[in-house]
Amino acid sequence: MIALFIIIGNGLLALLAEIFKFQKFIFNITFVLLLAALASNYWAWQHPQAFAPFSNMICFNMLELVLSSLLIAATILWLFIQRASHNHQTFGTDLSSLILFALAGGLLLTAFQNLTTLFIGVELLSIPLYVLAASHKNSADSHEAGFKYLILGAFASALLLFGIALLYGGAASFDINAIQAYLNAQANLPAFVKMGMLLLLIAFCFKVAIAPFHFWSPDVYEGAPMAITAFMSTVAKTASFYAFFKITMVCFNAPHTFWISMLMAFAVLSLILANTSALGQKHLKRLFAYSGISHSAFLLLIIIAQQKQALSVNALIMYTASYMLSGLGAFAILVKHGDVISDYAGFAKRNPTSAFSFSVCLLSMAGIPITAGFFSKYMVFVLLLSSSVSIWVSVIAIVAALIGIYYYIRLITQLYSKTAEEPQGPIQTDNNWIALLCAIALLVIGFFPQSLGGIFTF
Amino acid sequence: MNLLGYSLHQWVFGVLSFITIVFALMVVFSRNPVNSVLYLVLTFFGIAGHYLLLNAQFLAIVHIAVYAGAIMVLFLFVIMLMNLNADDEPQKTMSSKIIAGVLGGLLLFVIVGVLRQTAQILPQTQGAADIGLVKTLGMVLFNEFLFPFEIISILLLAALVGAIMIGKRETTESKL
Amino acid sequence: MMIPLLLLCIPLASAIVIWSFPAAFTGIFSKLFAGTQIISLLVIYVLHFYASTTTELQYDMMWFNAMGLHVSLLLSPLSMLFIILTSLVGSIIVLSIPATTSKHVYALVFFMLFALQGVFLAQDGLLFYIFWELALLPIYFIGLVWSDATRATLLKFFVYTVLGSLSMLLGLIYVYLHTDVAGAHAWNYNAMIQAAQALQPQQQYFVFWSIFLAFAIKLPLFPFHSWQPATYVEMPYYGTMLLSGIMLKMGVFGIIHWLFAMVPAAIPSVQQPVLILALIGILYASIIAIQQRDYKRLIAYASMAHVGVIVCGLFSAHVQGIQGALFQSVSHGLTVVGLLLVCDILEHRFGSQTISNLGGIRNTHPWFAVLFLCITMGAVALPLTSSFIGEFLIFNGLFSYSPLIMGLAGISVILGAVYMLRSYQGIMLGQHTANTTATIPKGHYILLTVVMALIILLGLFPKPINDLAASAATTLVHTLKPGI
Amino acid sequence: MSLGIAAYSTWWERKFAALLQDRWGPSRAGWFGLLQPVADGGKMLFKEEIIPNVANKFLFVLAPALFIITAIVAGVLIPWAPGLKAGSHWYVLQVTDVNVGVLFLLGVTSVGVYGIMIGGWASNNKYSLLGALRASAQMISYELAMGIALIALIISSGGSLSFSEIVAGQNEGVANIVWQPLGFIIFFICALAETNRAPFDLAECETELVGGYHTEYSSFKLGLFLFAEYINMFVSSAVMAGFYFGGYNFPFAQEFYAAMGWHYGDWQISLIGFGAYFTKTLIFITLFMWIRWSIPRFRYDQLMNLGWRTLLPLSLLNLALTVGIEYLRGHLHL
Repeated sequence: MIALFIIIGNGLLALLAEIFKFQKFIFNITFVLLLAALASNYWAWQHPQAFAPFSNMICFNMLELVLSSLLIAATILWLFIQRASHNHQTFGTDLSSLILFALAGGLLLTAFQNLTTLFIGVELLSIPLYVLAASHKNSADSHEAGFKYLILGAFASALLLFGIALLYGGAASFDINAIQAYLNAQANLPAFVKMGMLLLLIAFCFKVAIAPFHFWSPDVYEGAPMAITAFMSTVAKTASFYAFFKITMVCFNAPHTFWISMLMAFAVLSLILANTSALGQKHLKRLFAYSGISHSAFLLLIIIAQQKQALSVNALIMYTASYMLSGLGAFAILVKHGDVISDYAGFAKRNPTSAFSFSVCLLSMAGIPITAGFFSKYMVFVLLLSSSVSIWVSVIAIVAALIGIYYYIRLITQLYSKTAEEPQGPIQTDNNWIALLCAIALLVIGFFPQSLGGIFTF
Repeated sequence: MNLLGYSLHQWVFGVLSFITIVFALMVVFSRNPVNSVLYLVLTFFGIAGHYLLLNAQFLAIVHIAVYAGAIMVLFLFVIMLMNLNADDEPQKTMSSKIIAGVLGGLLLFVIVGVLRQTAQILPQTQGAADIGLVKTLGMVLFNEFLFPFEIISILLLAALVGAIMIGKRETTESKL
Repeated sequence: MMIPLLLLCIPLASAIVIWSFPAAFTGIFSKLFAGTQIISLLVIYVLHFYASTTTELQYDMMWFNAMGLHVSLLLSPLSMLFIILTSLVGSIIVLSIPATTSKHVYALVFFMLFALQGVFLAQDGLLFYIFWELALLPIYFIGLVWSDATRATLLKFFVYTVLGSLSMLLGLIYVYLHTDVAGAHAWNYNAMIQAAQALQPQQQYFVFWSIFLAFAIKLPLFPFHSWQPATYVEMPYYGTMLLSGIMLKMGVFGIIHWLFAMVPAAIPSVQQPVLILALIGILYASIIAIQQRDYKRLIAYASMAHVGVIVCGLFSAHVQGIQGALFQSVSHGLTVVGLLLVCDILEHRFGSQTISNLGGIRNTHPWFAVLFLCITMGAVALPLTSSFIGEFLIFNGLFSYSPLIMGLAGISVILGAVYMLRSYQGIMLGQHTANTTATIPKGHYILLTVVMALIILLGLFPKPINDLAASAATTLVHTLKPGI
Repeated sequence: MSLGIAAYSTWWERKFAALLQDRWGPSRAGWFGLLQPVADGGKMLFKEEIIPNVANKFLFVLAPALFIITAIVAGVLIPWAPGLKAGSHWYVLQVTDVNVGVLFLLGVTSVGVYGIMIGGWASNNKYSLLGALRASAQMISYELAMGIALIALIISSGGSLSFSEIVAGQNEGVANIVWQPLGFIIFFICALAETNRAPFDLAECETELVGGYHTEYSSFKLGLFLFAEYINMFVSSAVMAGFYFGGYNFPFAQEFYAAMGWHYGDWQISLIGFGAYFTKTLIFITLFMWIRWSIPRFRYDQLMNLGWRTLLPLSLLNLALTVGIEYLRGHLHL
């Protein structure tokens, strides 16, 4: 709760920077305040209190605290990526405030207890990103990205609203616990409530880019400025997914689980489409867009499995943490070295450290031990196999993971490939410490999976 | 007051809905963007009518004042300034039109099919008579929904900052 | 308590030390650590006889509580056998790497030894899988950075292997979810075995094939072998040694330690198809090996054929067959490393590994010729060499299952003799065509001598290994018996 | 009634202008030229209609109608006098009472922009278009300040959004102008701008734009436009009189009624109240005209600056002040 206020206040402060001319310090201020937000989350974790402020509109319990801390931590890392990108000479006040507002939206998405808060969170997360996607002024691609994102985002919002309205029609409440109570009490759901639930879920599929609602994502990722893509593909997507998870786990869970089959179809379709599309990509941003879709599908499998809470939650934390870390690490490299795959031939010779970090991030995305990515994929598989879901879904997921491994490893092969021409200039010792930090974090989590994957024991 | 078995309320609702939908369709089908905007204004009036039917006068008026009165005027303003013509609009191929039509039709079919069933279900909450009054609305807004209400201000601020960010001239350009 | 952990820590520490010190120290350190490896092996081999209880050979630590995952290690006789192989062959490999190689290679090789020993020690399903995957990474990076292997080859190798591992993961998780230790799932070896054995036949087949795929790819068995020749040929020879000398044996170990133990009931019905696949592999590889002109490629196919024989031994599901397969695993590790050492000498000292480009080396390098001959004899499984004992036991076991299959597999011995001797003839005898001024470094001589000595020693005095193999095989067949 | 008033407003405008400019003004038709508006109206009606070829016919015709309709509709809310009681039935001297009257007023005025915009655009003439754009930009800009000024007014006048309640609320106490002086000034300026009156009549400034948005209009349609402008002026005058100056109330009205022994509902009170209201309205109309003939026209950027940089912050300040004062009033029981 305090963290949310700190972040919003930070955003407002960033706006004031323009007036009172302290733009120079805004990066440091943001950094410190985000750390303070993390600290306040830690404090709240130590002092749990069982009250829901604002008529139960929002609630920061243990789970929400952990998830929001993950988002905040990822944003802190992202700040450095943004600073490293030579897109903007200074850390613009408008940019930082927009990102902070988006982060606040992300926090709302983790902590919502009410569909109104959910909707506002979705919008608060999306609107700054529409703008930021288009913020590369001289690039038509960037404009196209912003526009596409806006139109499709608005479409998703419309579906979300329609779904919420239909749900309200049945449950007569926006409160997710009340809705759950209503759903539990109903032996047979009226069709329009079912429709509402499905529309809500489809809207989320749009937001987290699940096939067949994923078409925007490669284009938007490609067009948007690199650092913004990094934010969209990590923090924004993860935050949306937290909301997705919460809605399905708190609100829509048993007894009415007719929607699982739909999500299952989407997940399978995403796994197949995303991984096959990623194979032919020449640009890393597009590649990561497709790989992101595939990761979304894996995350979706957690929801589909509908298993014991603790395990699902731990898997969610583990998966999103490793996904964000590896994504941010990879983008920390991309921000400096561009996104054309062929430019990375022999990259290891020029930047041995960066190549190492990049490889670890890619290995984690691929799910190779002993990175964090392995445990996250592994937990998904455990969840999936222990559920009543057909074993063929697991088999498809395995095949998809394999295709994923193929293109990640191909990329690593590219990094370490022996190019015909000798490396230009001396070996750079570029201090890409963000990527290195991410890589080390991934390895550490891989060595101590208990640290993230065992937080909750309900 | 019954006519053909439907109450006046239902008749008004039907007519309003019909008008609204027709205008909404015209928004999409109209070639001329100015006409589109004007049809959209009319659609908003239709929706405001629905608010009135629901006894929500405040919302109805605000809807007109804000959407029809302010936002759409800005739309019109921009369209007029940019002098958009029907020719500028890229034409879709026939096949994409057909596909879009089929998909949209399917969605419509599903929604209509689903909502047809709701006719038999009584609404769970009968709105209170004073539900649309400013006072009632204010009480709800500032008690139960205080948090979303306040956060919306952040949302609007974010949108504002975003609009300025898009609109402002890049500093490097002015140097050139 | 500490013994298994020690086995893991020595190579890992070696890798870290080599990696963190400047390159100048690499040469000394690598020799030092290879020596440590051997000495510690001897110490542990002796200790393991005197371990009063099995707890001293065990190590167990909670790792990932939420998933019931432990770091659980056990030095069983079976593990001991493969540890001996890893340490011996690993040390030979480390010592054979040229001193000019980057320190990273040394570090990676030690890391790989760490992972391999982990595979052989792991007593926890997922830990086994993790080590299994970890063993892949160093060899991949060695191929990627320090070899002439094409990207396509490496990709094929990696993706093939990972396909197998993922399928194995699926099977392992499937079993894991059927375990029940005090109301929770556990990855514990015994728990998994119990759970798997309690499965329905249909489920057991699923588990068998999904896990077997990983082993089949690793070995490689016939339809999954297409990654192997190119990878063997294009890898630097120490990489190939690691692959064929030790890594292959992960498959053998996995089949015995995990697969047979978990789904004994499924074995009788899958015996025949697997044996047929293995047979096809043996004949196919042998015939292709005969036609090879490139010596390294020939070794690749020969290795495939030999592994086929080992698989035949395993799936005879007979005490002697399994015992022979285990013995042969060690023996094959030694011979193939010897052959690859020869191959390295041929390529780097005599300038070619194409058989037709070589010839008459015997005249200038008689001692080399002797060593080479002994190792070749080992590969052909002549009596007095270690392979003879292994193959003899295997065919014995196989005969008890089906004389026909045994007869067909026996052809491989003849074919093996054909390609092995023909290649020896082509390389060492006849006209002088090769670079005669070539000098063979002392180190290689020593290593070759050691390999030869070991091969003959095991042929004459197989007891240390054979005892281990016998004890492992007996326990195994004991579990298999109710199924058979 | 609005129409009549509007018609005679034109007459008064001309007369007043003449007065200020020291000349006679219309004097031929009727006594003091009182029939002049009728003559003008007739002239308008019988003139030839010209619809430009390039114009969008439908919208071209629609625009003036829309404009005048919204202008007239805005007038329905004005509570001209205290209610009349006949028997047991109260006759409210107001066309209709909407409980969100203030918002309704704002809504209707904002919709009124469409008349101008469509008219300007449909003419397909660049002067018209520019005029229309100016008018709409101006109206939107000033509507904001106006709305915020009105919020302050509503807060200080007791929180009702109903026009009649606002007016009735000034029965006993003092007129709202006392509490809202700044608000009134803002509202007044905005009203000038909203009605496109000088000095804010840039939408139709002859020197730059020929005739502004109605350049292409002629005959009756032009008449409608001009008419609607006067109606707007009349309505906004009435609104100001009602909102800020007590409408049909006047100082010491209660005492006066009590002294005469009249009760609310009697026709005398209604009549006197109507008279009071109407007088106030006329004063404002005159004020509008006075300003028109006294103050030169703004430049367009000045107009925008005034709207966004002066009036909007001022109105926000006013709102803050009002809230503060009301808070104190509520807590200190002043």
